[in-house]
Amino acid sequence: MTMQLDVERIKKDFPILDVGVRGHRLVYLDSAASSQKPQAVLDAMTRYYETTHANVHRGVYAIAEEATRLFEEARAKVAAFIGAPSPRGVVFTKNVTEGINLVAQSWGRANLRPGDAVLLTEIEHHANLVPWLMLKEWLGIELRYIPLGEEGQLDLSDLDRLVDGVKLVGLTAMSNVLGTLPPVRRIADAAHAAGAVVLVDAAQYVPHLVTDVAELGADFVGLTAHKMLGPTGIGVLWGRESLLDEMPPFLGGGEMIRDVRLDGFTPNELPWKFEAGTPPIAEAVGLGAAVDYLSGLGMESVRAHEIELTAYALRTLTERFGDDIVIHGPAEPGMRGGVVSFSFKDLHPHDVSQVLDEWGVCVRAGHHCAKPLMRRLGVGATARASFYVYNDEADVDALADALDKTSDLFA
Amino acid sequence: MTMQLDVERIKKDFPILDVGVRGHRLVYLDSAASSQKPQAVLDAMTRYYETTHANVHRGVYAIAEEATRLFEEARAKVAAFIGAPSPRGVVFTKNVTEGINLVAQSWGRANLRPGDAVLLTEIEHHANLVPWLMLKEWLGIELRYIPLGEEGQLDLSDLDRLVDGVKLVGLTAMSNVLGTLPPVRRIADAAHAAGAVVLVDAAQYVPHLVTDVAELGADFVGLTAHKMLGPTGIGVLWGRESLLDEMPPFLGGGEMIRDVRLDGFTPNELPWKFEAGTPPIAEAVGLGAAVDYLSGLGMESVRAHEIELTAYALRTLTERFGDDIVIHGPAEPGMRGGVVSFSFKDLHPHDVSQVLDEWGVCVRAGHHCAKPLMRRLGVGATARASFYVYNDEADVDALADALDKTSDLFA
Amino acid sequence: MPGLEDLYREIILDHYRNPRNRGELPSPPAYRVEGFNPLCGDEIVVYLDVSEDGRVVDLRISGQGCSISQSSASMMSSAVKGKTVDEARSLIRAFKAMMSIHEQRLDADGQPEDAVIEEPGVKLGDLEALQGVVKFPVRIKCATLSWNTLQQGLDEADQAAPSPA
Amino acid sequence: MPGLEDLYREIILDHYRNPRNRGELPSPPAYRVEGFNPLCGDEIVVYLDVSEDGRVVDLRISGQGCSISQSSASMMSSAVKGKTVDEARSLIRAFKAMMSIHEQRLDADGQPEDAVIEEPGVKLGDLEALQGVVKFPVRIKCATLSWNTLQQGLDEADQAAPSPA
Ligand SMILES: Cc1ncc(COP(=O)(O)O)c(C=O)c1O
Ligand SMILES: Cc1ncc(COP(=O)(O)O)c(C=O)c1O
Repeated sequence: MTMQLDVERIKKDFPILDVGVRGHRLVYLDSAASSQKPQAVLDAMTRYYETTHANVHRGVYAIAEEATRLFEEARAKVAAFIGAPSPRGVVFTKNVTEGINLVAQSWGRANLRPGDAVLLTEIEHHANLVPWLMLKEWLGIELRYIPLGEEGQLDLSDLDRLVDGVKLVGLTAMSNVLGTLPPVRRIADAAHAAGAVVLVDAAQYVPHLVTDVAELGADFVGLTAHKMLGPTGIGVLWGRESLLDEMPPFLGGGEMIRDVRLDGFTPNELPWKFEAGTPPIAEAVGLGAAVDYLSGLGMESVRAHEIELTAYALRTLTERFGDDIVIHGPAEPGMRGGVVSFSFKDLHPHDVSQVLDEWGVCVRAGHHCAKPLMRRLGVGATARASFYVYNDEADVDALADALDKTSDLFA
Repeated sequence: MTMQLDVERIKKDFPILDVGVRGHRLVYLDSAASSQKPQAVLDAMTRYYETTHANVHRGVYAIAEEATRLFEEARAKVAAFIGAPSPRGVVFTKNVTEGINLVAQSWGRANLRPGDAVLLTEIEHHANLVPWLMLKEWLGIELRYIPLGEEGQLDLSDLDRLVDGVKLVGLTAMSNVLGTLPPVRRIADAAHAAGAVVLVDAAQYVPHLVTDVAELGADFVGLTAHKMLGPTGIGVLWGRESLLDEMPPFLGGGEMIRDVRLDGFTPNELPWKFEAGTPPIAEAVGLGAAVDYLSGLGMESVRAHEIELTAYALRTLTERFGDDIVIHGPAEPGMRGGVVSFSFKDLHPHDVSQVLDEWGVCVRAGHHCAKPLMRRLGVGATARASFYVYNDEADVDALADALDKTSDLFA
Repeated sequence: MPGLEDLYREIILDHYRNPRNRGELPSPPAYRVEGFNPLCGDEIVVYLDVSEDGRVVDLRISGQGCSISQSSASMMSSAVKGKTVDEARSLIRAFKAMMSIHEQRLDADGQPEDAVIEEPGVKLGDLEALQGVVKFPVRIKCATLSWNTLQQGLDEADQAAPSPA
Repeated sequence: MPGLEDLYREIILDHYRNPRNRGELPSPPAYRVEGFNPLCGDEIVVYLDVSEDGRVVDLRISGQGCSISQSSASMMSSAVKGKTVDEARSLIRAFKAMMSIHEQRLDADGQPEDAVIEEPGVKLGDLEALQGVVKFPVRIKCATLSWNTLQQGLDEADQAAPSPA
């Protein structure tokens, strides 16, 4: 069933990979920050604007009907892609960050009281920390954290105690720094047994693995289009409909209402209740095309390719640089995503990334919006190479070659 | 100075206007809902994705630097376009609705106490009603409204009493139903004299008139790109920096922080403090291109063209349909925007719009997200034709001809 | 592309021009239920008199809306008046089944998940004229507005009624 | 396209490899000020001893960061140590003027609004090696981090000091 990805052909689908940088081909290894876009996604958006753009859910004329149809079709595509039982639970947001804030502010304010506890993990992205830190300030809730353990894995030895009495458990399904794939289902089961609701930040997970919200055991799942071949400006929050139905609105305005009077309003039904104002219409169409593209490749194949490539990268970097390189996160490629954070000699990641760029190799340097994790790892920053469907072994070799040059410069 | 718009040439810049509908040319008269996009805007976004997409404000490699530069350049273009003193006060949102919610939730929660009053108007769009109705529910604030007076104008006779003691005055700079251009400056001056802060919903104003935030006398100004030739998925909230600086964050996540610890965080400086998560990057680039396009036409010319076309429309419709048509809003074209809401015979706007569509004429039918105003006008819905730079007298004639056919069908 | 003649059949225009059972009923005892179409602002009020033995003895419609919502309400009133609550409910199901083919398509990608539930034995009669609405997805909500409102009214009546033996 | 040799001048690499005035000072009496670069996570701590007569008698740097932020801090420490607070302030202005050419360009569209304020008579000396950073806009914040932190320290010292006669 699982077909091998034809990366050479895939590369041709991505116009940016044809663009040279300083005389070198572009070796893009920063897909965990944002992926590149295939022609099909760009075409879908352009075609939308060129043939049928209009505001949605309002017009009775033909192009407005078609715009609405395309917009809602994109919602249905996303629902199918993540195994959601119906599009009603699929809310379009501007990015995953907004989706998590929606849960924190709408579900949180309605369900959390001073002293209530929320359980997160030490490996979260700021997107799944700051909204809760804000609630802590506003409501005085208690925050607990599942600690980082050995080899980039969460330490679950204390899970029963930690989860006891919490109202919500929020965790990432894949670390954007370590590539760790926490046992979401196991934690979700423990959370549900304790009566808590489970929010999964799947920003890094959905682009790279087969996603099934029921299998994850999640009540809320957030994703962001720009990391999965889609455009900027759109994300998705999926929620269990029974929860979403009970939640108060998040942002107020057009589209999310059933009726408005000068002294009050009635919210609309799902999913529109949470979509205030004109939604990202072209972006939804683009996301739909991205989902089609990924489905065309097959998510099993995407994952298999990444395991293979990550294995090659871990092997190559270790063989070529030995003790000069420290790679964070799980050592076993099958246990992690294609995100390779590393420290190189005593060089600062900024400098590493700067020199790599000279050779067309793009890696991210910094705290990756996970400062608490950085402190926990005892580093200020890391360099991070991350892979996607358009990367191959030649890209890993280019990275290693450019690391050699970096060595030379700072020798 | 004010050049006449060459609409024939402008039409050629908009690919969608080449697309036929049911064998007729597309007569798009729904720009108040969402405008069409010129090729230059689509090209700017495609070029961005095809040559330099990367996440912003993080990467040190060349394409990420270029993406960041383009993104911040777009911010500067918007600042210049609306006369903002600096880009620091220009916050990218997903639409104007989010911008108004930002003010209501961040400024509002920090500054409003139970019993405090906010003054709005009866002609507001839901986007500038529901966020305040939500605050009313949460905080128990009092809402007051400047009433609708004669000929679609606000009735300001009671302004002094209404504004007395209010903390914020929020009003639209152009009604999306009536085309009314309220005397924003006069109301803002009264508000400031009463110690209130002024929020202007300029969603319909910025696309059509020369905008200067200082001349408006506003403290906050919201706009939305898709109504001004830009893409969906992006809007702008401009705020006085001293106010924005003091406001607590709105959404939490990456980008909007300076530091994050497991027990707290420090917000970033302006404008990023209010931009949580990956921003709409390509959309900002598209908005920048839209601003360039409009500046190229000249906003004085845009406004002059719209006055002329609106005058022609009011004249034509009245002459041809006499008492069969009731046009809402100011009668004087120079006192209103190019938004013509009308009731036609005793036909329901839905039916009117449906039949017009048969002839390629796109008008909006409904409550235009202004239900309180509809009730005030004593109608359930109106049909609305709205004009922009690509419309001309032939489009108005097509509307009138199609209204004739509508008459026939329901005769 | 569907033409206007699919939408505006003569019988629809007739019910629009001459709506049946227009008016109000004193409430209580009648049930009074409001329905909104949030997208276009249409509002409908259904007044419902249900007898002790579960029959819709009277039904009136007020509110305002487009030709489709008004004629659908008018036809509904004629079809339902005098029927038992159970018969009214199967009529609702049959009508929504006729409409849902396309309502589904708005929500999913071409493949309706719930197959249309045929109500064997239920004759829609004149109401079949509204089938053309299915080709104009945005108008489906206009056509179903009064039916959803009726359904809500029947639910209220059921709850208020002494539970059936 | 600027090359790496514009960025990584030999003198910069030297200060990076052998940072001057690295360490801490007991605080109080020294002022201790932290600076963050939120974009990359660099943290710097500047310790500042200011004498009664307004002279920076000692200054130490701790924290961690990239070659640019570290060498800039190191050069700064050498340049500022022993100077009066006023002299230090004009050095800050001169350094930021050198950097701001480009920092402006990030904010506006090519036309810096504030002209660069030259500090006549201020010699930047070795610090001029950092001029190449201007061609790498993202790195400007690395170069200015320690200077902004110093400025904050001087402000604190000023506030604490008895107001000058
Ligand atoms: C006056 C006015 N305010 C606010 C809005 C809301 O704009 P958006 O849906 O882009 O947030 C609109 C348009 O829908 C409008 O006309
Ligand atoms: C794990 C994780 N969560 C959340 C985010 C935030 O995504 P966005 O910036 O699109 O909201 C990211 C990426 O930046 C991420 O890697």
